[in-house]
Parts: sequence; structure tokens; C-alpha cells
Amino acid sequence: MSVVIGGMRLRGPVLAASGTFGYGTEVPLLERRALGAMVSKGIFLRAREGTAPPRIAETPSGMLNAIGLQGPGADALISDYAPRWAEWDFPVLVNINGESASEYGELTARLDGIPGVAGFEINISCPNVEQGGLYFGNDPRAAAAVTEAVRKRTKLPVWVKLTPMVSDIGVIARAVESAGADALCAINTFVGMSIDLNAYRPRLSFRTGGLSGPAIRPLAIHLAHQAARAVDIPVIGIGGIMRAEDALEFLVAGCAAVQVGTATFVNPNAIAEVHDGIAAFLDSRGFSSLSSLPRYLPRD
Amino acid sequence: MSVVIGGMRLRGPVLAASGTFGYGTEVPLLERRALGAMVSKGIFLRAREGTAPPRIAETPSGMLNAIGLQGPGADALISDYAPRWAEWDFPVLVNINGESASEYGELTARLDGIPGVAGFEINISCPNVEQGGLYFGNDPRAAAAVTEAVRKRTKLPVWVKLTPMVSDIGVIARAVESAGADALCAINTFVGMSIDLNAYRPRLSFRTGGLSGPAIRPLAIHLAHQAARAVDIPVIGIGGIMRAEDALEFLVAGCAAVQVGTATFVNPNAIAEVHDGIAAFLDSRGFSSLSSLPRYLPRD
Amino acid sequence: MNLFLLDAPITSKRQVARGMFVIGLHAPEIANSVRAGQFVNLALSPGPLLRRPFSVYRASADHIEIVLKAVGAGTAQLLALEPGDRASCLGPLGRGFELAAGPQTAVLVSGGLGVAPMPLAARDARAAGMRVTWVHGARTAAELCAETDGETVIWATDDGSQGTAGTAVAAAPDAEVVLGCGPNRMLAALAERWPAAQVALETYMGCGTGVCLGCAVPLKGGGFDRACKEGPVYRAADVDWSALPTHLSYAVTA
Amino acid sequence: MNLFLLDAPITSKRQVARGMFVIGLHAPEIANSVRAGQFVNLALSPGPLLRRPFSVYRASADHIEIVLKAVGAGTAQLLALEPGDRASCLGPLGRGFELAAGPQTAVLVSGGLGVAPMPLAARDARAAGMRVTWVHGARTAAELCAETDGETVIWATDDGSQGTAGTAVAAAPDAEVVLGCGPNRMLAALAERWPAAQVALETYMGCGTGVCLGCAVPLKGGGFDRACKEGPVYRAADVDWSALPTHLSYAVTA
Ligand SMILES: Cc1cc2nc3c(=O)[nH]c(=O)nc-3n(C[C@H](O)[C@H](O)[C@H](O)COP(=O)(O)OP(=O)(O)OC[C@H]3O[C@@H](n4cnc5c(N)ncnc54)[C@H](O)[C@@H]3O)c2cc1C
Ligand SMILES: Cc1cc2nc3c(=O)[nH]c(=O)nc-3n(C[C@H](O)[C@H](O)[C@H](O)COP(=O)(O)OP(=O)(O)OC[C@H]3O[C@@H](n4cnc5c(N)ncnc54)[C@H](O)[C@@H]3O)c2cc1C
Ligand SMILES: Cc1cc2nc3c(=O)[nH]c(=O)nc-3n(C[C@H](O)[C@H](O)[C@H](O)COP(=O)(O)O)c2cc1C
Ligand SMILES: Cc1cc2nc3c(=O)[nH]c(=O)nc-3n(C[C@H](O)[C@H](O)[C@H](O)COP(=O)(O)O)c2cc1C
Ligand code: FES
Ligand code: FES
Repeated sequence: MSVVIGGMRLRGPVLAASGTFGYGTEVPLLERRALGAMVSKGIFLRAREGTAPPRIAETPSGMLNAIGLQGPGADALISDYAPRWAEWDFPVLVNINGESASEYGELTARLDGIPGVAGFEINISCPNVEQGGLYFGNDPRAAAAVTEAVRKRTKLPVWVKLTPMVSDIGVIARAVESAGADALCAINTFVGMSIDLNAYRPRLSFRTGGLSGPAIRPLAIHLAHQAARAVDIPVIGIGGIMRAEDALEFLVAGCAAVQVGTATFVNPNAIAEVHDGIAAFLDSRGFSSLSSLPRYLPRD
Repeated sequence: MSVVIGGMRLRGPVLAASGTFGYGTEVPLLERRALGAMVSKGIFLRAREGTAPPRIAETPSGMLNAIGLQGPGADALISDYAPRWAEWDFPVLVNINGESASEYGELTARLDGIPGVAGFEINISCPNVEQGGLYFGNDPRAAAAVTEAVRKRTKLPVWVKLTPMVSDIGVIARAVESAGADALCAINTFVGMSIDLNAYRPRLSFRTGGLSGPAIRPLAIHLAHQAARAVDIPVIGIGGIMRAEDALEFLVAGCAAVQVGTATFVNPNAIAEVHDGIAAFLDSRGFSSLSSLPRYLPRD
Repeated sequence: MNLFLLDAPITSKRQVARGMFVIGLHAPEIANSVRAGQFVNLALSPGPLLRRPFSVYRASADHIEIVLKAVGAGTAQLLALEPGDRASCLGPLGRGFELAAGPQTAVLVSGGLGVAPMPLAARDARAAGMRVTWVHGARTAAELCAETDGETVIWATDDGSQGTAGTAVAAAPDAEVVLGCGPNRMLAALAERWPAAQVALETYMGCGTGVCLGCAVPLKGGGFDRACKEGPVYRAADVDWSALPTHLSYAVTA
Repeated sequence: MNLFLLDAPITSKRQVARGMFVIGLHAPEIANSVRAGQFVNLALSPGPLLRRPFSVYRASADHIEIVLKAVGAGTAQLLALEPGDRASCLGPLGRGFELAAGPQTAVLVSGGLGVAPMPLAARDARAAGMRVTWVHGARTAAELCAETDGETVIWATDDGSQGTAGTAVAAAPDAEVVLGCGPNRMLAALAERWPAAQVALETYMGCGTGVCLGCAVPLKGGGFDRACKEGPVYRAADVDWSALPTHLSYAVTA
């Protein structure tokens, strides 16, 4: 079940999504054998405290989060985590964030060449920061500028994580493809709000949060499919995958791989179960490999 | 619990959403006493067959639909339904659709003055038609042009139903407010896709469908709130309301009323239960009327 | 026509074929008014968002029965219920078989779970004065519903393990009145042989009450009907079988 | 530290105060390794998406117990389970109380459902050689957890209907080691009186395993800790109580 994503061979198509797997060191129970790759929690160049609690709220088949990209910054990442990643048998990509295109570039330069850092996932889609984040993901020119700034500083794989908060994801997808992205990740969370009827104000201190989980899956499949139709680089599908069948929907819809996020909170073995379930499905349908799975990807 | 929406007094804040209540004649079980108003299934000037089956697919806490605005057209509406509406003790608004601004205008002119037609809800947000629909809802100029075309043809209340498939709903909201809308309805369904793993293609014959139900509620609350912050006319909240508490979240977030859709499929008494639940809530918190409910509506 | 929304207690559960069970529900208002071919719409909470439609299998003074297999999450959850548990039950829904009184011959043709409306259909056809023959088919003997309600049944199995080898449609004798229920593919075959047959067909449903237009049935004459309102029983010749999905994809199965 | 994911059968259920129940689960691996103040994360399917955290109330060779009230959909569903039903149980999670061995005096202060970690805490404190006093408070006598595990308990009720009138914090004697659990508001009061107390606090949780950063606890020294990993037990003086939500809004209550 190995797949090649923008020049990088992964041992399987099921990856850990950013922000839902920490730095890969937290959950002892997890079966790592099935992990194709891990994307680290998003970081900025400098350490960030994140937002005040409450940071999460549950919703029907989903959850809102506004963590605010709490993280240790580049230096601590390099000293505390990268050395451990360097010893693992799967690649770790760093989810990078910035308040300007040049800050993204600076962070890339700082991390490029550090053993353990196998590539970059550019986050231009975080709904939970006051500066940057979503803004870059909404505007094709800004998205391309950030991608270029990162691309110039590294030869490692560069993935760009798209926001769903757009009228036409194809426009952004093509813009970042032209700017040198090796792959696209679709999608990040949708902006949502939930009201506390005791306090008569939003449940989250940040007021809004990003919606993840099974609730968004049909929307995510559509957006990943639209992105895949728009570009020639691989698209990694993300959003509400709980079981192998969910991942298979993204794969049939044109994705080359998938990331699993919120499911890990409910089931720390989710990645292994999704991976094994895909293998069992292929087997039961008589497909010898993932590449023989039929795809539904009409080109306009 | 009566509310005034753009000059029209409604006996309660809970309305029936378009397309989920037919023409109001179908479900005998329903308790009509609680209905503030009904919005009819969307129609075009001429009869439409709608899309081929499968038209719906269930998703986690939601459903996709691609009905394709099947409907009898203006003439049959006028002869078969309007006379019955004229005898009811709550207003019926017609959800109007067109392939061009002038077609919206023509339909309005045809229905204006017909006894039983109490107002118009302009649908510029249907994701399930090849022509028109979403296109008008994405572009502030097109949205305003449609609104103006309708506004010119009637003195009845004109509501505009917004699409969630935009980066900034406030822009569209302000555009249609300026063009003469009396109220906004937020929101229509989100575009989604679900894959049939037996056929390796989308479950819906139309390929994509509109996502409704509790899954979208946090997204809908956020969008209704954003719209309410952007304009001075009332906003009617729509999306995933199943119980009174869900409706109250929209009301606290700044909405003047709500529409209930998918919930009716599961519980034909949903509207009465939501209505009664709001009344009980106000009572338990010691609020003498809906207008004393605290609102969370900071102005930028 | 009246419609009832009941919080109905499960009163019984028994197996009638491999994987196929009959569940009894205390639902007096529905039991008293249901006609053969009509259905109820069941919901569990917590459970899937939408209700699930099931034909009424039998009805006594206070109880209705439904027959089902676990094909996905909703049916699996229903089958996990035990007597004493409750399900929300909306019904009776749809238009049933039309059985004009008279001394006619009637043949009831059912495939697999299409057995569901047949006990009531047999009862009502007999009450209307008809001579009833019931033909029931399945893939293999173990999947044939064992209950015949005292009717003589002609069996058919794809693998010949019981009764005629082949389909129920092929095994059925001619008759003046033909009633059918089973997979849409089988009903299409039945329509070829008996254009005037009444068939109860299956579509995905959103509401079951006629308001969502989700259950579209393509008509030979053009346009769509609602399976939950004008159907689920149709005159076989009226349906555009080529445009009706032949296979409803419930859970993922190979 | 090992973590276990078990499909645990419910083995018992009993009422211990008005609306408050103790549920027993067969979970040998967790029962053998859990420490006072640690919690388990329970899930039901179908049920809410996220797991729900519960302190371990007692642990025997093969079983753990939790104590709970129905405050919303998840807890109501858990309370509807009967012996024989199963729940998915992840644990033990978090860092428990630290009880250095020695002949010290210990006071356990609990309010309402904050009783949850106290039976294990009393057991472990005694095992560490401490003299234990347990002070338990609630709004009114009927809401006091009736089980004392053989410990002498000083009771406190807001309305004076049993024991001292007032809060458990006010009713507690001084001691060298202070352990507290209860509403965050009560813990803030406890922190004023005993800055060195160890308190088990409550936050919303996404994962319970340290990966989501959803359970942020604001620290006096700045920044945030994870209640599920560095907590839920904190040195009272380390927490910025003014920035910790005092009231977690579960279901809608007046
Ligand atoms: C009029 C009528 C009568 C029926 N009578 C019987 C009967 O007597 N016995 C019996 O066993 N079965 C009967 N069925 C079929 C039965 O309704 C389905 O097997 C059942 O709904 C499957 O639900 P599930 O959750 O187990 O399947 P899943 O595989 O979980 O369903 C998968 C998805 O398919 C969709 N879906 C499934 N069923 C429906 C539906 N009916 N409408 C809309 N969407 C749907 C939903 O998206 C659902 O999430 C009848 C169907 C109809 C229309
Ligand atoms: C460490 C710890 C130990 C606890 N121990 C106990 C105990 O021993 N006994 C006991 O009765 N209670 C205990 N609680 C509280 C218990 O977890 C909550 O009462 C329970 O989660 C409420 O769930 P509900 O579905 O009934 O409430 P709901 O009202 O349905 O919850 C409403 C919403 O609140 C949110 N929510 C609720 N709980 C949490 C949560 N914990 N994390 C994130 N979001 C949440 C979700 O959005 C949920 O949908 C503990 C909590 C923590 C953090
Ligand atoms: C608690 C939480 C934190 C997240 N943090 C990040 C992040 O730091 N960077 C990022 O790109 N995405 C982040 N995400 C988004 C996820 O990576 C993923 O895109 C999203 O949750 C949808 O997938 P899911 O439904 O499988 O969770 C976060 C999601 C959650 C729930
Ligand atoms: C089956 C179905 C048909 C619908 N048809 C229409 C329509 O004709 N016109 C329209 O403006 N909205 C239509 N809608 C959208 C609803 O009015 C509503 O905006 C949406 O479903 C979200 O609300 P809900 O989650 O309460 O259903 C339809 C929704 C459904 C589920
Ligand atoms: S199922 Fe909704 S109209 Fe038939
Ligand atoms: S609950 Fe996820 S980090 Fe603590």
C-alpha cells in the first residue's frame, strides 16, 4: 500500500493530521507500523501561548477547536522533537505558520536540513489566529506568495493545506500548484460557532473555532475532489475520517492519500484500523494494489 | 412570542424552511398553531422535473440532497396552492428561483398580488441546479441585481436566502440589504459529496448535493451571526435546528427568527416542539418576551 | 388518512431465516389502520439522523410486526433492540395495494426481504374474495422466510436448494391480480411479464411523508412521483425501470 | 506508563445520593494500575463523538467504579446502561495525587461529584502512612454521597441540612497534606486557604491523551498546561484561577 506523494515514498496512504497527534510522542498505545507519515502540530517561528480556555466544544458529529496554535517555536522543536523524529521509521512533516510570507520563509530556512524534518505542510488555513492563517488561504495571490517564499528556502517536499472557506477551491489549488507546491492537503477546519445558553455568549473564548470530525466529511470529500480535478499534483484528503470506508471515499474521489485527525481523539488506534481496513477492502474486491482502486475523477 | 420581520408580524419566531415542508399540505400530523410562517418549496417560473434518483444520501448528523428544484411552476402554484394558503392563519412566502435576474423579476410579477402569497424568499443559494442558483449567491453584484429585480416588482416582504459557500458572508449581506431586501435568511445548504463504494462514483445522480441537518449547525450559527453583524435588517437563522436549544443559539447569536428544515423529516412535530421549548426556556429564565433574551452581537 | 407518531415498545423478536428477524411493536393506532403495502418509519435516538422505512409485515389488534435484516448501521441497531426497548414509529405511510373485491385469482410474488408486505397482502386479498397463490424466492434455502401464515407457498431458489431453481417471477403461475415486492431488479423483470402488476418498490427516503421529494420514482410518462406518497405501490408499467436505481447501496458490501 | 483501550462490560450500578450513581466496569488492566486522581475516558457508540472523562472512584482486582450524575446527553446515556452492556474505556489517564510516604496528617476536601477520586485517595494516603480526615460537602443532605468507605467523614451542606452549614472548605481542619476535588469555584477557595494543596480540577477535554491541547489550564506563571497530561491534579497555587472557567456548561440548566 505504499504511495508516492510529490517525490516522497510513504509506506501507507494513512497519515496523522496536524494538531491531532501532537509531536508524535504522546499516545503510547498507538500502533505506529501503519502510519504513512505524521504532520506535526502547527508551529510559528516563535513560541506561542495559544488561546484561553474553553478551547473546544462538541457539536453533532463534530467538534470546534480554537487552540490558537499553541507551540514551542522553532528552536524548541529543533532541540526537543526533531532528534526523536530522526530515529523513526516514517517521515515527519512540520506544519508551518506565519504572519507574513517572509515569516513562513524564515521558519522554513530555520528548519530546512534539520535531521528529522522530512518536509513542510504550509498552513494557510488556520481559522484560530488573529494574524495570518485563513487570510492567506482565501486569496490566490497571497497563497501563492507564501508557497513561493517556502519553496525558495527548501528542496524538501512542500505541501499546502487549503481552507474550505472559499467559493472556488480550484482557484487557490491552481495558484499554489503554480507556485511550486508538491502536494495539496484538503482540507483544514470550517469556521463555526456554538453558543453557551447559560452565559449567553460563545462557548469558546476565541468566539469561533474550527469544525472537524465526521460532520464535515461530505463537505471535505467534495472540496478534495474539486482540488484534485483542478491540479496535477497529488491531493491528500482530510476531514472526518473515522473508518476505512471513509478514507476510501476520499481515495475514490481522487485523493492520493488521507490524513486522520479527530478520530484519533476517540480511538487512539484509528490510524492502524483505517490502514488495515483499506487493505482488507482492496483484498475483498480483488484489487492487488491501491493504484487499481477505481477513481471517480472526471476532468472538466 | 410574536416577532416583526421586515414589517410583517409573525405569531412566533419558528418558521418552516423551504423544501422541507412541501406546500404545507402534506403532513397531517403537524401542529400548525406554532408555525410563525411557512416558506414554500422553491419554484421556477416554469415547471421543472428535478434530478434523477438517487437524490438524497445520509451523512453523519446530516443529509445531502439534490432535488433540483422539482416543482409545478408559477401557474400551478397559483391555481393549486395559493387559494389554500389564503385561508390559513399564518403567512406563506414563496421561495423563488430563476436563471437570470430578469427571470426572478418575471416570476415575482406573476405572483405579486395573488391572494395567499404573503411575500418572497429569493433563493440565490441553491447548489442543485445547473443554471443560476449558487452563482448569484457568490457574487455581491449578481446578488444585488437579483434582489433589485424582485424588489421592483413587489411591495410585499422580500427576504434573501444566502449561501454559505463564500469567504465573507458580510459582503453579500450588505449588497442585498442595499438592494432593498427586508430580511436575510442564513443559510442554505453546503455543497457536499458522498461516494458509493460499490459503484465507485457519487451516491447522488447529480454528483453533489446540499448538506443540511445538525452537522452544519455550528457553521450556520457562525454565518448567521456574521450576517447579523453586517446589516441592520433582521436575519433569520437556518441550519440544523432540531430542538429549542438549537434555535435559542441562533437567537442569542443575533437572529430575529429561525427556520426549521430537516428536523421535520425526523419529527413532524419539530416546529411545535421548538416553539414550545423556546417559550418554556424564556419562562424558566424569567424573560417576559423574546425581546428580553440577551443577544451576543458585538458590532465591529 | 391519519398518521401516528408513537413511542412504541418492542414486544417480540424472532428469527425467520438466516439473518432475517421479525420484530413486534406495540402500536395500536397503526395496527388498526394499516393496509397491505404500507410502511412505517422508525427512528432510534441516539442513532442515524433519518428514519428508516419498513413495510408492515403483520398487524393484529394492538401490534404490528416488521421483518428485517441487518444491512447497515440503522438496521443493525434496530436488531440489537430487545423486548421492552422502544423505537419511535411513524405511520402508516404510503399507498398500499389496491384490492377490488371479487372472485379473482391472485398471485403474490416476493423475493428476499420482499416477503415483508405479503402476509398482509394475502390476508386482504382473501378478504376481498380472491384465490391466493404465494410464490417466494431467495438466493438459497436458508434465506427463505420460514413463515407462510397458513398459505401454500411455491418456493424458488437461485441455487435450487429448495423448490424451483430460478427466480420467483419465473416460478409464478399466471393470475388476474399480481402483487410483487422484492429487489427493484426483480420488479423490473416482473413488469416485463405482467405490466398490470402492482409492485411495492424501494427508494432512499428522507421524510416518508411527502415533503422532501427525495424518494423520486421515474415514471414512464416522464417526471417523478414520490415513493412515500403516490407509492410505494405502483402499477408495474408506470415505472421507468431503466431510470430507477436497481441496487440501493446500504452498508458497504462486496 | 501504560494505557489501555478496553471494551468494558458494566458489572454493577447503584445509587449513592440523589441522582448520583456508581457504575462498575470490568477493566482489570486499568484496575491494577490506576492511581488516585487519575481518570478514564468513556465512549458509547452510537453516542456523542467525543469520549467523556470520569475519575476512577474505586478499584478492585478486576473492576473499576466511577460515580456520576446525568448532566447532559453523554452522562444520561451512560446512566441508561445496565449490567451486561458495554462501554469503551480508555485509561488510566492523567497524573494523580502525589502522596509521599510518611506519618503526616491529610485532609481530603470534596464537593458534590468531587467525591469521585476520594475513596482511592483515602486508600493511598492511608497506605502511605497518613492520618486521614475526609470532609465532604454538597448543597443539601440528599446530595451527599452516602458511601464513606469506612472513613470518618465531616459533612457540610450549604443549607445546613446535614453536618456543618457552609462549604466543605470552611468545614475542613488544617493538615499537612490537603487534597481537593470539586467545582472549580470551590477549588479556587481552597487555593486561597492552602496554596500547597493538591487539587483535581475539571476542564473540557478533546482527547484525554495529550494531543489536542483542548484542556488548557492557565498557570500562574503564564502559559497553559494540559489537564489530561500534566493534570488533572495541580498544586493549587500554580493555577491561575481567575482565568480558569469556573462553570463548565454541560447541558442547558437554569
Ligand atoms: C417502502 C420501503 C419499505 C421497506 N421495507 C423493508 C422491510 O420490510 N424490511 C427491510 O429489511 N427493509 C425494508 N426496506 C429497506 C430498509 O429501509 C433499509 O434496509 C434500511 O433503511 C437500511 O438502513 P441501514 O441504516 O441499515 O443501512 P445503511 O447502510 O446504514 O444505510 C446506509 C445509508 O443508506 C441510506 N439509506 C439507507 N436506507 C435508506 C432509506 N430507506 N432512505 C434513505 N436513505 C437510506 C442512508 O444514507 C444511510 O445512511 C424498505 C425500504 C422502503 C423504501
Ligand atoms: C478529569 C475529569 C474527571 C471527571 N470526573 C467525573 C466524575 O468522576 N464524575 C462525573 O460525574 N463527572 C466527572 N467529570 C465531568 C464529566 O466528564 C462531565 O460531566 C461529562 O463529560 C458531561 O458530559 P455530558 O455529555 O453528560 O454533558 P453534555 O451537556 O451533553 O455536554 C455538553 C457538551 O459539553 C461538552 N463537554 C462535556 N463534557 C466535556 C468534556 N469533559 N470535555 C470536553 N467537552 C465536554 C461537549 O461539548 C458536550 O457536547 C470529570 C471531568 C474531568 C475533566
Ligand atoms: C484540536 C485540533 C487542532 C488542530 N491543529 C491544527 C494545526 O495546528 N495545523 C493545521 O494545519 N491543522 C490543524 N487542525 C486541523 C486538522 O489537521 C484537520 O485538518 C481537521 O481537523 C479535519 O480533519 P478531521 O476531521 O479528521 O479532524 C487541528 C484540528 C484539531 C481538531
Ligand atoms: C430536501 C431539501 C430540499 C430543500 N429545498 C430547498 C428549496 O427548494 N429552496 C431553498 O431555498 N432551500 C431548500 N432547502 C434548504 C433548506 O431550506 C434549509 O436552508 C437547509 O436544509 C438547512 O436547514 P436544516 O438543516 O434545518 O434543514 C432544502 C433542504 C432540503 C433538505
Ligand atoms: S421520502 Fe420525502 S417525499 Fe418521499
Ligand atoms: S484533552 Fe486533549 S490534550 Fe488534554
